[in-house]
Amino acid sequence: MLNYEKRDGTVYVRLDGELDHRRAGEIRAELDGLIADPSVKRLVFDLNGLEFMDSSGIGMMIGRYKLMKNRGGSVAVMPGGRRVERIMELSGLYEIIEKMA
Amino acid sequence: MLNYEKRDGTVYVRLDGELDHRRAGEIRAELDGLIADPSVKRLVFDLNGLEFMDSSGIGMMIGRYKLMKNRGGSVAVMPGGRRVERIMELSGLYEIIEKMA
Amino acid sequence: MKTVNEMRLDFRSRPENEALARMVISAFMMPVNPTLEQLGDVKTAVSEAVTNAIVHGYRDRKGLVRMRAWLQEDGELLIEVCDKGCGIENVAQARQPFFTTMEGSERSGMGFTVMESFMDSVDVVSQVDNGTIVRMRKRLTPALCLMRDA
Amino acid sequence: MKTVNEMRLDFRSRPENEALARMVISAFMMPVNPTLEQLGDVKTAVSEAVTNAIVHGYRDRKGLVRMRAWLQEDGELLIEVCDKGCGIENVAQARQPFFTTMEGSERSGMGFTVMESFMDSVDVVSQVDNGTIVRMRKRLTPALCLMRDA
Ligand SMILES: Nc1ncnc2c1ncn2[C@@H]1O[C@H](COP(=O)(O)OP(=O)(O)O)[C@@H](O)[C@H]1O
Ligand SMILES: Nc1ncnc2c1ncn2[C@@H]1O[C@H](COP(=O)(O)OP(=O)(O)O)[C@@H](O)[C@H]1O
Repeated sequence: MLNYEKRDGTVYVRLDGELDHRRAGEIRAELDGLIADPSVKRLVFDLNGLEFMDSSGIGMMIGRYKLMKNRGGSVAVMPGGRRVERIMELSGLYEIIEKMA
Repeated sequence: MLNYEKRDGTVYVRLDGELDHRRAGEIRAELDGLIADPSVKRLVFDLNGLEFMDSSGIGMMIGRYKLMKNRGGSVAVMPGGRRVERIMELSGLYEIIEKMA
Repeated sequence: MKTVNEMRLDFRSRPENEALARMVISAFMMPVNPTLEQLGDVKTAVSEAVTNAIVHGYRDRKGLVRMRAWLQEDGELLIEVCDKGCGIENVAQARQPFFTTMEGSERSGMGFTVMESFMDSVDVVSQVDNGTIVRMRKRLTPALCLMRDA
Repeated sequence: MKTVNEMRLDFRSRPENEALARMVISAFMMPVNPTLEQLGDVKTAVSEAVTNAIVHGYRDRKGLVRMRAWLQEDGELLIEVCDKGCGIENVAQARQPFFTTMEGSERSGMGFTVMESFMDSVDVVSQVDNGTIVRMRKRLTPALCLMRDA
């Protein structure tokens, strides 16, 4: 159960609850079905509703970034809470993925 | 930290959170200080805010009932949620303590 | 019957661990989406058994309480609460409503009765000076098809 | 240093038990009134260590993960996460940021880095084919004078 919106070639995903290794696997499975559609050019993760994230979330986002990049698409992130952002910064993810204001 | 009100010889106690053996001991200690005052003639427990209660709550209420009865006072209960009331009924407490509407 | 998930929690006989045991059993049940009703019933029964281990088994002395739990494929939850405390001389008597050996401490004698009322079955095995095991079962619906097997 | 409370949780190497371990460590900390900040930090570190035991230690095979925790009188929390899995050949290398042996599974290699960042100290003891122990410490304030000793 992914909370998303598809509009003008962009998939917006609003992540919520606890993003751990278990949940990352579920998100990946659902998301890869969605972005298999070649008209999808951009993927946006909204982390604002996340209550918890560990490094499994980083792995999941890097994986989707590679997929999108391989086909000339892009990935962006709308930042989450303090601890989530600390993990994002630790991982240097914002050096390769756009951080939206 | 007991949520109570003292008015016209009656002490109203609004129980909240989880009433287990640990909490029952705390409530007892605080309450017996309060009702040590001889002008207190009636003790009312409001169970409506309780999220959890086990049989330790029954023991605590029976104990206060005995104290109040010994000095010619009375005890009443304003009922709580479904599971709390099931325990109250199981214990037959309403056969000795007044149940308020 | 196949076990889908299992856990074991050991903790000290301290009053604050009554709440710990309740939270742990809730968290253990969570993946099978129990109803609030079932969660509340099981938490209440666990609270009674753990309190008994602390209050009666160890009589407020230091000791370890063990809670084990199993989720079975058919949707049944099994819980065991064990202590290595003083044990129960007469289990049948102890299980009677209102029977308590701790009048002074304001125990109501309703612990076993509450466990029986909220669970499908309650078994008690006890030996004087050797401790007590309380085994409880409750069928949770819907069945465990929601869980992947690992 | 005197231990005020302690617990041990054994559970199967199943993904849903990552959430179980996080909830249990939160519940264990609760009596000392941790800040939300501390709760979140510790949950994150525990999540990393437990996920590693399941994903790397047991490589999704069946096994038992053990989490132990101690609260010390001076307000320090100790946590140990153990598995009897494959072990780590080179611990120093494994702790490097971005190092992972599971590229295909989308692990980021940031697990140990996150643990180090959120806890005061992280020790890793591991033996190939014998398993791994991760020991973490974090000072919680205010001190434990709030707790009665039992
Ligand atoms: N784990 C235990 N160890 C020793 N005695 C126990 C244990 N559990 C129950 N008992 C005995 O059984 C009696 C009845 O228990 P219970 O129905 O829970 O009522 P209560 O806890 O209010 O006394 C207790 O008073 C005690 O004598
Ligand atoms: N419990 C464990 N058992 C075996 N190997 C482990 C364990 N924990 C970590 N490792 C090894 O250390 C590496 C780095 O771990 P970590 O920093 O958590 O990153 P990640 O989990 O993303 O791979 C892992 O890829 C794995 O090879």
